[in-house]
Amino acid sequence: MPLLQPLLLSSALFGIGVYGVLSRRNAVLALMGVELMLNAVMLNLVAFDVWLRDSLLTGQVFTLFVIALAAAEIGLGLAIVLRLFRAYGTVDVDALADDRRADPVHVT
Amino acid sequence: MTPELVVFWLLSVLTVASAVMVVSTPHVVHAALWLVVTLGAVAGCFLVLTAEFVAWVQVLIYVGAVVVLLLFALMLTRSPASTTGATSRNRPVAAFAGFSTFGVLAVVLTSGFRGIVLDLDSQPDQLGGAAPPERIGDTRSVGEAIFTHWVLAFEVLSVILLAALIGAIVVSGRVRDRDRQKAAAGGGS
Amino acid sequence: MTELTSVGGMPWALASMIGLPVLVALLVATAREASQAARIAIAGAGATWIVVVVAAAGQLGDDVPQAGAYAGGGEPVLGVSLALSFDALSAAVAVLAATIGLLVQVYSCAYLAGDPRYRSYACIVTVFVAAMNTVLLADDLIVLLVGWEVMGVCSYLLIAHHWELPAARDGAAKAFVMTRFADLGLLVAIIVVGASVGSYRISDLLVAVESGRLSDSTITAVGLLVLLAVVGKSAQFPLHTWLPDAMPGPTPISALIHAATMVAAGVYLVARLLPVIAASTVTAVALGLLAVVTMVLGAAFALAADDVKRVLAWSTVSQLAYMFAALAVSGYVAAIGHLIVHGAFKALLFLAAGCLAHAVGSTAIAAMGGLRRPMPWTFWSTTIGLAALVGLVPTAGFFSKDAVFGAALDATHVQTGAPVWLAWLVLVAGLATAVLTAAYATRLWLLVFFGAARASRQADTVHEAPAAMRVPVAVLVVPTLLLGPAVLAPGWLGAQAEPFHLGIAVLSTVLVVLPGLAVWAAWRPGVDPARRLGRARRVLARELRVDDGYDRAVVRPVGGAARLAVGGDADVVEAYVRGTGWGADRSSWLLGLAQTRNVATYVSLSVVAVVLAGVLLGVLG
Amino acid sequence: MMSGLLVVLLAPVLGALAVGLAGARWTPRAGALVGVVVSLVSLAAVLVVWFTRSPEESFAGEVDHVWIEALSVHWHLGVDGASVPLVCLTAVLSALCCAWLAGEPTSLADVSRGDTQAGPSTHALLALVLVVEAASIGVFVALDLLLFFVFFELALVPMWFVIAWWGDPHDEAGRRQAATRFLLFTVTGSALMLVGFVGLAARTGTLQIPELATLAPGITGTFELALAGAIALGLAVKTPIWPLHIWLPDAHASAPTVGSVLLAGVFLKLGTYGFIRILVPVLPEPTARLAPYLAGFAVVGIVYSALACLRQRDLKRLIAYSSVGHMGFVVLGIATLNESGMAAAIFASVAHGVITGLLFFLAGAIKDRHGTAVLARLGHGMYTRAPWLAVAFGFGCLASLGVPGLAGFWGELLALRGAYEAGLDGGVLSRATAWTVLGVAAVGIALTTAYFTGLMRRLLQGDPAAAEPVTAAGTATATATAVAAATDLDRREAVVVGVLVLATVLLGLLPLVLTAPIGEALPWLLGGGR
Amino acid sequence: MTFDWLALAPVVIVSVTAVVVLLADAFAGVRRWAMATVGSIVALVACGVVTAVLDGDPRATMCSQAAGVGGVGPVTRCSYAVDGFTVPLWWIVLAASALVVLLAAASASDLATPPGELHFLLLASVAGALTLAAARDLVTLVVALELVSLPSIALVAVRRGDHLAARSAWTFFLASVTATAITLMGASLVYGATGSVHYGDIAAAIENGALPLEVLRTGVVFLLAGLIFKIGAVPFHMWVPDTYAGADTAVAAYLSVVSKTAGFAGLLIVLALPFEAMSDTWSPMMAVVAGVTMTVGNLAALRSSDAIGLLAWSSVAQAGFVLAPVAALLLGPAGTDSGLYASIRYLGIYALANMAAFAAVAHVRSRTGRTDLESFRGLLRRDPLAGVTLSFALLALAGFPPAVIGLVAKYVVLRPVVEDGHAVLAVVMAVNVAIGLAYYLRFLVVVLSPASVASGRVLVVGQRHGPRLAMGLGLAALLITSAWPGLVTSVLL
Repeated sequence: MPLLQPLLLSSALFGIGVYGVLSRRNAVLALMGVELMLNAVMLNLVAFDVWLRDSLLTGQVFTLFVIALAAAEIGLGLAIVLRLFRAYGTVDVDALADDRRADPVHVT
Repeated sequence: MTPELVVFWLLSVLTVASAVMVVSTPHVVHAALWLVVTLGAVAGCFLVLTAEFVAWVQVLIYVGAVVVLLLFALMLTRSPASTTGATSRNRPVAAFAGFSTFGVLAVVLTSGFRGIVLDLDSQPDQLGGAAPPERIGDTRSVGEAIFTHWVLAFEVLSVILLAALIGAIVVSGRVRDRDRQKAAAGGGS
Repeated sequence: MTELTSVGGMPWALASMIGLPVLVALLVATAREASQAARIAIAGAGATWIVVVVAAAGQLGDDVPQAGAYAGGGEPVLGVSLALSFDALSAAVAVLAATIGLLVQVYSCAYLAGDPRYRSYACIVTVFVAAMNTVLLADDLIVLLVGWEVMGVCSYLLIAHHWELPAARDGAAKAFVMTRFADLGLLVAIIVVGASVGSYRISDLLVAVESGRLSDSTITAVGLLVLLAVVGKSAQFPLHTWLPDAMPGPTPISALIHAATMVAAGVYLVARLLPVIAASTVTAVALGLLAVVTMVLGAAFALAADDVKRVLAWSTVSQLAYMFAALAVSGYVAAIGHLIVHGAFKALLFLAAGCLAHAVGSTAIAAMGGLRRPMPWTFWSTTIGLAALVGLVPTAGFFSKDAVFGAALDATHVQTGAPVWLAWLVLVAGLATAVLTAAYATRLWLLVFFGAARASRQADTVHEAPAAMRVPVAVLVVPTLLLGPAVLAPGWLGAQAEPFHLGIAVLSTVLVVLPGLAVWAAWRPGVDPARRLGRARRVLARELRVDDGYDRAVVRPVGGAARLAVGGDADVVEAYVRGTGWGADRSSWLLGLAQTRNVATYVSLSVVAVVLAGVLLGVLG
Repeated sequence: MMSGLLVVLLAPVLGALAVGLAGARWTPRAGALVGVVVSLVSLAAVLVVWFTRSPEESFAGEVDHVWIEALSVHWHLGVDGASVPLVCLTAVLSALCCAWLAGEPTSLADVSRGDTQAGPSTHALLALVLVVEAASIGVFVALDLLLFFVFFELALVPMWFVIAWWGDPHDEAGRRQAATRFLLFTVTGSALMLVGFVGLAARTGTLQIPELATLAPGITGTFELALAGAIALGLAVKTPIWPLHIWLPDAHASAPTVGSVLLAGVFLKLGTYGFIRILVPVLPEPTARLAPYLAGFAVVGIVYSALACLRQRDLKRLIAYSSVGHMGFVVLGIATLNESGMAAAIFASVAHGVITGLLFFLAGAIKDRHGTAVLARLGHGMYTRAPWLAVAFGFGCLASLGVPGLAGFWGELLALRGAYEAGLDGGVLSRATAWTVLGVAAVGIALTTAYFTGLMRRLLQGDPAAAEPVTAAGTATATATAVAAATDLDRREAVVVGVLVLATVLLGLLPLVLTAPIGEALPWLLGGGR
Repeated sequence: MTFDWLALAPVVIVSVTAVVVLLADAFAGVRRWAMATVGSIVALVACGVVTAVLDGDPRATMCSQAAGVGGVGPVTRCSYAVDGFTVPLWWIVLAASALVVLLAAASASDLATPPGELHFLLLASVAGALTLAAARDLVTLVVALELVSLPSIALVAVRRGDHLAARSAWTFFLASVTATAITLMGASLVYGATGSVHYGDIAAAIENGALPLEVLRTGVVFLLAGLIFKIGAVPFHMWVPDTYAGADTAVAAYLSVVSKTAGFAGLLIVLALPFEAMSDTWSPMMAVVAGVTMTVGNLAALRSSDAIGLLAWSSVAQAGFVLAPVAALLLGPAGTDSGLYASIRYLGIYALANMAAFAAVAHVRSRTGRTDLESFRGLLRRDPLAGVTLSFALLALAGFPPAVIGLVAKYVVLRPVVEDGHAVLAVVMAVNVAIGLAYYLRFLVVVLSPASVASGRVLVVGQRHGPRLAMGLGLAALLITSAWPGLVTSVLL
């Protein structure tokens, strides 16, 4: 089976993930976009690992680490989302951006 | 047209389709469910690529833990009620970014790895290294690799997970009340 | 530091010619009140006079200069050495300067009696004498330049003595700017000399010229540049317009600076550098032509001027031109002779004019008339002075002017630096000028002293000037009458003097008597003979509008350029500066706007940028 | 270790610390006294160093210690005939500034206290003056490029405060803008200069100016030309050379009296000294290639500034613009790259410091009396109202327009001579260029005479009673202030002015005082380093 | 598999201390802040001792034998090395972290967090920074990067409940994870292209050639994204002011110094070791990034009227200056003059000055509760120590005497740029020095101005000793290094 197959799949997944992160207003959904990007990376890693027959299994190990990282990120991210929700009563990022209370840095 | 290829094709289509749904459906819960599908399909891809252990971990952690977390979050933030799943003003830019990213990666990878065939049955690998007798994606070999070569990263990762846990607690602010009492009791300094 | 090392001779006397007046000036400046200042000033001038005369007595008629150099020990950069040299030429002019200076000091203490600024006046006059002596003694061109410019400054300050009067302010500024502009010529000339000769000593320069070490172009350049300075200092065409406008200054100043010494310094300088001038035909011709034009113009303007001092100023201009003309045809002795004589009688005339002004309260011819009887001293001395100006026998003016004509006549057949046609031109123009001179002198004489007294003033206000003013005038009568033979004395300048030319003498006498008679015939009491000039009078009275020309050609363009410069700073350079500041502020503002607080936009930018980099470096690169 | 130069350098620093920290408790007079004393100490010290020099060394009182070994930066000081006059000038002017501040009208300080009650006080100003003095002296004695740069920058920020806090009390916004513009201009320039220095160090591997001078013949090429360009540009901003002068009039006009004096008398010299000490000896070949342009800009600046002066309405701005012209002569001298020119540059720098310092002190005195420096409001006939003030001012004008026998003349003479010689065979200018430059500069001198004459005619002469034909109100106030402010120099002012007048005459009549040390320095500056 | 515990010691010490502090705090009764502070300081000092021991003898660990790329016989790969790159970066991280710990005490009651959690997160992140400087393969690099990021994200959110903290944390978080994802993609591409993640192997593979070059280049570009994000350079700069605005002052200081240093550690070492041969790919990119970053940061700072915002933008601009020499020759012929060391030196000086400035700001904030520039008016009179420290720090950041050290820093970064003939970049830097001065001066004037405002509500919170100590140390360091700049350059090689 051609190596290109999984690679192109991961490219597509990555692009979709990027779109998701940038386009979603709901913070949680934006997070899902990030997950897609990470999955794309994992596909790449595994594919390369298998192709290279890496004696250190770098790709697969790396993939496992990425999964763990993703879990950690999600945990922290969801905590922040909850904090946001408590602070603003919404998780709509556009709505957050419109709130200008107590923002000393922006003078414009 | 080997069977692996056929399966992989199907999985690829499924992955992409469900991923598109994830980023496009207006219903947040649907998005989460579509994400399950995507992750599952990716796990399938791993299987086809003979990375069994990775595949199982994927199913376990992602489909098991992450998605559940996401669903909880959606519930807690009452997102299902609101239609804030709708995409934002940023959409055109996002579309451009997504497509161009895909384009760059696709072009580069194609030009880099065109025509390379991935053989998934065990022969001595073309790197000439000592080919392990058994299939390479299984638990034992991966475990060996982790705990011999990658132990440092693994340990660091454990610290990360702990930090993320504590961080999550701190961020969600639950500690505050306890801290207040203690601060009141012990004095700030 | 340097110790003054005296080289050759015992030139302390020379040094004191400069140092003494400076010392006196300091004393005057610190004097308690005016009378004390006056005593100091007069005493100082007297002392200076004695020093000069004593030093000069040994020098006149001796052609070996007494030289000395107070060389700044090993002055490495400038190459200036305080070198003095004192020969017959310097001696003659120095005596003149010292004499007039003394007389003027005496005269002034009466003329400016009660003037609040007498002290500064006397001080500056003394400094001027020092500067003049510096010019006369300097053997180093830079030292000479110092004296030269200090004279200019003193002249500026003294013209502006009555600075409440706009005329005085304007005249002073005009004189200073014009002469200083001209002086730049001397400055550059000195630089060229220093670079080509390797020394600033006049003696070295003359040696170099004799030995032909210098290229013709260099000599011509130096000569022309020197001419520029001289033309400015001596108010020769085309820079002649400042001298008449300098007349608002106190009359004694006009006598000292603008008749006898400073303006004559130009003649002295040319005489001093005559080998350089004569070595280049171009220079000589230029000098001659300028002189010719100036002498005629000056005399013509004097004919129409309606102010006593202005008439005298124009006559000074044209008389100086005589001297330059003589020098142009190598009439060295004649020129200097005329310089001395003219200095004497023109100082006399100015001081007398001062007496008139003192009596009448104005120098306008219109205010004069019928002053013969109330002011006999002034009348007679003025008469003698005018006679000398016209060149009547037996006044000194007759002899000195005859010497000038003689020099020109010689130049028509004897081989000199100047071409023959120039000699003829000088001769003819000189005679023509003599005619005009006779005319305006007679006119002045008649209008001031004869005719009816002006009704405007009561007779009792008019009185003869006080003794302190009368005496100097009277004293000046002596040289005006007796100096003639001295000028003819052989070798008094250490050089061959001009012989007496009977033919020329007769011709010139005729040429001056006739116009005198004509003017007298044209005169009726209360009628200005210049009326007869008709239209020409107006033109001459406006002095051919040379000043308007300058105004149009120089003053206004400079004003416009100044406006441009200020505008350029305000609108062009400034604009760039402000533009930069504005741009920075605006871009800062835009960057602030870009901070939308929406992380999605931030990440979008990042991703797009990364992809772009990927395309550029990954795909294409 | 304890070299005299360290005394020269440290005396003002310690003085600044003392005055700055303890000055609040002293009377202004005491603080000023301290300032005068330390300045005179450093003056004495530098003279001692100079006259006890050993003839075979090219630098007197040399100190050389490694400072940053990794970057081969040394703490390297030394003076020669080119720097000693400038150090002395700095010390004298600073001493006079301190003396001037002994009786600075407190009203000004009150007004200039920025926007609130507690304001900058005189002792702080004194401290800043001393800091500026120390920094400038440091520039003049530094023999290490980076050290030079450190001192070069050190004085900028203090000067900002001098202008912005003690400047023109009637125009706060204006003085702030002027100060900021001055700072940003000079900083941009000096940053470019730093680029040049860095390149020089990268190219040669050393920062020591004497060593660089010995390497100079090898330093040629395009890269080096760029370096020379960067350095020249940086120095040109400071000097300033037309058209980079735009910061100067504002800064001088809105600075307090001592600020203007230090700016004109000392600060501008930092730029010219950079040319003399670094550009010419270290980068002779690239500089020779830049020379015609330098000369061109210099003479354009001379004429341009003279023209601008003809139409200035503010006394201090006029003097400031005249500084641009004088600096033009200095740069012209440098651009000729021959002995006359370099001597002209140093001599004219010192002379300009003395004369323009005198003029700014007098302008300050006038401004203190009238509360403004706008000519239209100063009235006429100052000769009668304040005779000695007027006489001194007239003297300053005459000196500034270069009357021979006064300090200003020799610089101009030497500069023109240098330009002429540069046009001869072997010079850096073509014959045509040289003559053109000469002519334009001469025209500039004539124009200078014209505007100074005009200034004296307008300010010193004329009918004291008559006022300018400005607005009726303006006329009234003008005459009012003119009559009201009819006080002559007081003792403090008389002392300061007298010193400078004497210096002007001395330098005019005994140029040897200056030309002797300059003459010793010339061989090194023009390549004797090797 | 070898374990060189000495080399690993700093990371281990910090991590263990983190856990210890966390647990101790949970069971402690009173004086918890003092305990946590002292514990952290002790740990950091201990790390300093170890670093001093390690200084001078490079050592590598976590090595393993395996077949090399292209079948070359078994080669040794090490994931962790302490060498000439690591030690100076460790110095910077440790010193800055110690100051941050002192600062954190300033805003005790301003934080919604008990000291245990706070210091745990802080030390965990520091452990990540230390690891990052020693990581020698991409996996360790990415993991360490995350260890730096995640705790600091949590730290941003610990300000007692205001909206800003939450939004800042979210901004920081999403930007961070996206950048991480891009970096991971880059790492995967590099892995695929070269067949290994170990720096040594990658370099060797690039030497051997015969690689899918465009994949490799794209991989490098993507890989750098996450690191550029950490240093807050364009185009990953926009989160910086928003995040600093919401974070506590001490945390902002941490982000602007320690986590930035960590980012630079990763960036410099990645560019220097595996990818040096590809400098023609990334050198122009770095030049552009550096120039644009310093310009954007400075320009944006011009209008900022808040101390935190001003320092945030200034830290962006300073990142540009640190990056500039990277664009030039990275490992020059003259070892210590190379761009790499120039960057490290500038980084160290910047860290010092910036920490001092933040210390003063934190102090004022804990007194007045304000950070707008006006609240600093007359600081010199009100509070001489804070005033002098802040003024000197600002001058150092601007690169002006008497803060000679700042000027030396500018010289240091200019040197390689000019030496390598990057004329444009050099001029851009020169201009930016001037722009920078414009706003540093604005701040400086307010601080020095004699006018003293009625200083807001005076709330005295937290320990007053922490920030005072921090200011004192920072000022002393700045003064000493200004008098003897050779000190810095000798410590930071």
